[in-house]
Amino acid sequence: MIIVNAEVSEIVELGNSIFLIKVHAPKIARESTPGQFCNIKVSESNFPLLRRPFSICEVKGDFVSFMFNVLGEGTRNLAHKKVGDALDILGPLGNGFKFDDDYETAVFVAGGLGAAPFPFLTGKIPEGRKLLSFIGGRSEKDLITYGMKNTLLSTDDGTKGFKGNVVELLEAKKELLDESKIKVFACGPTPMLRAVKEFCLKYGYNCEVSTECAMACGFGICQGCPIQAEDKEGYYLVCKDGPVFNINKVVL
Amino acid sequence: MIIVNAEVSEIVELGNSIFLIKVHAPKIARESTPGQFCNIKVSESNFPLLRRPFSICEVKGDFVSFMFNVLGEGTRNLAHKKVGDALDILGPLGNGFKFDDDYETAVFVAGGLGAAPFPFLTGKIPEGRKLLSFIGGRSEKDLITYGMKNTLLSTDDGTKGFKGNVVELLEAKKELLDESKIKVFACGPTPMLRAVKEFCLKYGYNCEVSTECAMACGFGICQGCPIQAEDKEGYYLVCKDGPVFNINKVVL
Amino acid sequence: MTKKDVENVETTVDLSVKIGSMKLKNPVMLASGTVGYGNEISNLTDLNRIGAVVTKSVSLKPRKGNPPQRIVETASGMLNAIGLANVGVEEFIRTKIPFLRQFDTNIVCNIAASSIDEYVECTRMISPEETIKAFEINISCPNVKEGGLMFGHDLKAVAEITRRVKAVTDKPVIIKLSPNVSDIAAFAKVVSEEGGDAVSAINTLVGTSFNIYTRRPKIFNVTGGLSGPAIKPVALAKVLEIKRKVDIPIIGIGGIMNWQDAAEFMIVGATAFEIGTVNFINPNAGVEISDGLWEYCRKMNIRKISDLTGSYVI
Amino acid sequence: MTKKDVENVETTVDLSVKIGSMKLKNPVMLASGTVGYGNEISNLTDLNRIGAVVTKSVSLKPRKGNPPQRIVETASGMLNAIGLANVGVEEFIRTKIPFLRQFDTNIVCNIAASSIDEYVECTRMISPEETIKAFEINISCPNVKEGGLMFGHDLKAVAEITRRVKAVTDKPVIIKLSPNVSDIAAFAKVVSEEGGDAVSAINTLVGTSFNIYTRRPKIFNVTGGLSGPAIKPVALAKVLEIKRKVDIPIIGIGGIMNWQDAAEFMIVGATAFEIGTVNFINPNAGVEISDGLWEYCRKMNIRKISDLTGSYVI
Ligand SMILES: Cc1cc2nc3c(=O)[nH]c(=O)nc-3n(C[C@H](O)[C@H](O)[C@H](O)COP(=O)(O)OP(=O)(O)OC[C@H]3O[C@@H](n4cnc5c(N)ncnc54)[C@H](O)[C@@H]3O)c2cc1C
Ligand SMILES: Cc1cc2nc3c(=O)[nH]c(=O)nc-3n(C[C@H](O)[C@H](O)[C@H](O)COP(=O)(O)OP(=O)(O)OC[C@H]3O[C@@H](n4cnc5c(N)ncnc54)[C@H](O)[C@@H]3O)c2cc1C
Ligand SMILES: Cc1cc2nc3c(=O)[nH]c(=O)nc-3n(C[C@H](O)[C@H](O)[C@H](O)COP(=O)(O)O)c2cc1C
Ligand SMILES: Cc1cc2nc3c(=O)[nH]c(=O)nc-3n(C[C@H](O)[C@H](O)[C@H](O)COP(=O)(O)O)c2cc1C
Ligand code: FES
Ligand code: FES
Repeated sequence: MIIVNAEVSEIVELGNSIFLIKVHAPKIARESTPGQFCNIKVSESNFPLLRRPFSICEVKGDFVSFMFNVLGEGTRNLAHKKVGDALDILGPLGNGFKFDDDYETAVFVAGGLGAAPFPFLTGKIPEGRKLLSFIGGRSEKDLITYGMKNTLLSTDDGTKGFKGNVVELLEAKKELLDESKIKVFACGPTPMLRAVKEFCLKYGYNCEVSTECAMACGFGICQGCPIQAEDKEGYYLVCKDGPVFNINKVVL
Repeated sequence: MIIVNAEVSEIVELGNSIFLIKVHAPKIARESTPGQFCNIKVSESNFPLLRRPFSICEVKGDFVSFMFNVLGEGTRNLAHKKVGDALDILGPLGNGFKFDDDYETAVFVAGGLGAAPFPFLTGKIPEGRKLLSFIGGRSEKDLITYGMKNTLLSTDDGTKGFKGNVVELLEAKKELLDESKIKVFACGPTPMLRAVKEFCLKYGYNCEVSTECAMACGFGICQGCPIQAEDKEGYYLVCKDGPVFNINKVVL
Repeated sequence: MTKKDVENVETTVDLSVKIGSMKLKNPVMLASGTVGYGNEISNLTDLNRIGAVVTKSVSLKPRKGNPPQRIVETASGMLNAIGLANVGVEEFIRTKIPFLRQFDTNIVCNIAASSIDEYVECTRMISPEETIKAFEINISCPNVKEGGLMFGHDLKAVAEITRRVKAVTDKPVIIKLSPNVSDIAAFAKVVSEEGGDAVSAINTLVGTSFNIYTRRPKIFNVTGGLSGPAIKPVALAKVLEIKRKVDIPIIGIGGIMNWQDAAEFMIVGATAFEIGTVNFINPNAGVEISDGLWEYCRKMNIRKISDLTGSYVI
Repeated sequence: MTKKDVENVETTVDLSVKIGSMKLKNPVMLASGTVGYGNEISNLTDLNRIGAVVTKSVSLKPRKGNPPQRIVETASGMLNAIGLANVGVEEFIRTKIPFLRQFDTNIVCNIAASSIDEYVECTRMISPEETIKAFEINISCPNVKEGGLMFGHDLKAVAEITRRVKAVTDKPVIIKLSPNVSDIAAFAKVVSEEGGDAVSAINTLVGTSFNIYTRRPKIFNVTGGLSGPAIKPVALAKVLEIKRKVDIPIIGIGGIMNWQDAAEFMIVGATAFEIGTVNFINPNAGVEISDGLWEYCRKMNIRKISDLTGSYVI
């Protein structure tokens, strides 16, 4: 966990106001593990005031990438960054996915921008394990397959792939999951994570989800990011205890 | 007085963080007279909140230019504008210089960025009148001669021209002013304007000064910009009654 | 509007609201002290499309206001200490009212005073003017010693002002509350009990700013009133607090920059709202906010915007 | 430092200040609730270079805090309603104090309570801990019913809390005042009269924010506390008001982002200051502010930073 002033080395629009920004940040690159995030200062002034959290999307050598969607002022500022600009990044933060425990097939479930942490995770899955990526979006233009392998797609409006949500797609392709011992890694909007949790509990799959919450600090000092614990009284902090949790630990 | 969304057609650094920005604003160009100003929105967000006032520096056809100094957040934003960007401009505002009354020589006195309104004014001085421009700055690099004619220079540190302030230069070159009926037009920091006023009162010169004041609206609705009146009780508003005043009207 | 919209009468939205007997074509009001007497801003926006215009505070005698510097910008806000510069009641009646008469909007006269008698006297003098449709009593100007702030912090004074001003006019009386108190709802309650038609909340928060090199205050009056987006969360909380405790129409004020902010104020309890600082930045904001609210209501299937008032879900 | 500086002893600046018997190496304090118990932030800044660290409010029993959402950003500010989530006195003594012991800084224990007895009891329990150098009594948390806000608005309660807490500890007692009152100086006066060593001002302003589509509050607790640059002008005015009326050391708090802001607080009357929200954005801000103040003092020829306190020119 450090703060660096990283130089932007690339920024590309993947389409539909989704951007990929790549920065030169050797120390963060070295320390990071998939599922962790960084808290990024998106302006040089006090407006917007707070940093903005983004999953680490990819690490290549000394370079770290983030994938983001232009939603408000903060991400709009980020989208205006140019190659050579400096970006003030605090990270890596939180706990990532456990990708080296006991399973044969890694199943990724991504809803919309939930795809962000998976390119990094995909590259880290140990040799010899199988990969399956279930990717959902509202419409064809919302599907993000960047950096992912063996993709199965769903859209709410049926413009591409399976018509329905990504958990319905999982259910429909359930036979693919029966072949081996699987572990599910999910990231996306909370309602999707809730459905994934239910699905995994039903079939007894091991599952980790990457959660989201409004954040101020991102590293445990403000207590702004509670998530209700399932295995104890009270709350976990998304930024410090998460953002990745096993589904048995949290109420979604 | 209108609000336009004008396209930036040129932005150049004149040196020492002084910039000239040129926008395509036909309606403002048509209505403007030298000494007037525009109130410019320097960010797309609420930060900085208020518009920033700038003198109209030059009008050429459908184009209007402003000269500015990078001081704080607002002018920093402005300096980052690129050709093709839109600029939200309210203007022209206030009352300009009376440049067509009875005089033979127009004497411009500029301190630092006070040079801003003079390129426009220089071009409007009626045919046949003489021009003399006294320009002062702290140091050589602060001297702005852009768009001005027949310049005499002074610097506080003596790095260029006369060593001393610009009013001392005026006094030193007094004989140049004895030749004809003169009118003094001055713009610069308030202490300089005060000295110019004193100088002009001493010799009985007609003189107009362009004043400054913190402003919110720039067009008379906030009452935020008072300047003490000399010829009546109370205050004038710099934005509406000025920014140009005859020295007999205001206490500097 | 598209052709489909025009055909579909269901999409019509009623933006009108009422404050006492005053009917506003839409809930947008221009706040006192931020549009003068309407002259200058009428060049930059269409006042006929605004629900009401509140005049700069008028006092019995003209006031020249504070020396410079009167304003300073702060983070997402500004401090002002204008010092109630105004032309005085007589000049107001003689030159300002005739100008305002031309607009198809409600003119609300805001009154500031340094004694209870002066509030009453001003109201009495202006009340016969047909152009004036309501009074807003400024008991909360923080920027002059006699600006009413001491009244705004005194429940008994507020009660007496409300009662006595109501007694000299048939027009709606709105009391503009100070936010710089522990319990704003108590003040709203007193206004309601004494027959006031509405309260407006909030006036500016007391603030200051110093130059660290000269160690002098940046504004001549030392302290000023903080307005703009910075104060919006505080203003919303004050409106909500009044709404939850007192049954009186509220005019929401504080940091409104766009229709989203305006809708937020209505949801937490405002019947109408005033926009202040934004007029300096975007003089056409009132019209844009009215249009934005219309569109919002249409999309949200709200037929009458008055249904939005206090419709929060807690 | 350049060689010339080192040679010239005249350029040395004394940044130390005192709050009661507590000596701070510099006036920078990290505000309660914005650095937890120091653990996480110590990875990102050098706590040995900070004047004092104020712990997250501790209450007698652990509190799990409010459900999400607890925070929301506003214009140049943020609202929080954490709900005083904390580990409780016992766990605080058992696990937090030992960690804090390692740092060469002053640890100030901030206490929240829902009864006067509880304030006294917490202080009594923690007072023997050598690591704790002073107490800050939070009588002004706006985010839980029993967070003390009702005390913070009640002069008699504040008097009693000050008197009774002082009676159970020899360490300096700082009372953290609520800004949500009409007359903050009256509270400072009571603290001074009852022997309190200092007041800190301000805690957050009550604010709220609603989602205009769901019409629900954005934070679970409905209202929250507003902090950050947005409130700086208000905080400065409160500090100035206290300074002008009451002779008691003041710890200035509210919206400090950099050394310039910190200097402004000292000029209007603060002996020391706390930084809160900025820690979330720049965890090293405290050290940078200390360095900035040193440089400012050197340039301005201020030998002892304590000379800056209340040095305003009005
Ligand atoms: C641990 C973590 C990891 C994240 N990783 C990524 C990532 O890799 N890529 C990415 O694009 N985003 C990610 N996010 C979300 C990202 O932080 C927000 O999109 C961003 O803060 C929005 O900032 P803004 O200023 O543009 O929008 P704001 O102005 O803050 O908000 C604009 C609109 O977006 C909504 N909004 C804000 N945050 C979220 C959110 N988290 N989810 C849904 N709606 C929101 C707001 O309610 C508002 O309506 C992550 C968030 C967390 C907590
Ligand atoms: C009628 C009028 C015409 C003007 N014309 C021009 C012009 O043509 N070119 C130009 O560069 N500027 C001009 N100015 C000044 C210009 O408006 C300010 O420089 C600008 O507002 C600074 O904005 P900022 O956000 O960059 O600085 P801020 O963040 O607002 O201020 C940064 C620093 O600069 C100081 N400062 C701010 N305004 C002024 C000022 N007016 N004079 C001296 N110091 C100031 C502040 O005190 C602060 O220390 C004019 C002002 C007025 C009232
Ligand atoms: C420059 C200025 C002058 C003001 N003058 C008055 C006034 O004369 N009378 C009054 O009741 N309120 C006055 N106000 C307060 C506004 O009417 C309004 O209550 C306040 O600005 C908050 O709204 P805003 O955040 O939208 O500006 C003034 C505000 C500003 C900014
Ligand atoms: C997330 C958060 C939590 C806070 N928790 C506490 C607390 O537990 N006790 C307390 O006395 N103040 C608490 N505060 C208030 C701060 O200590 C400080 O008074 C306030 O934030 C204003 O300072 P700032 O603008 O620098 O943040 C909290 C503030 C924030 C932002
Ligand atoms: S975001 Fe601050 S504790 Fe999690
Ligand atoms: S700047 Fe608003 S009246 Fe002059």
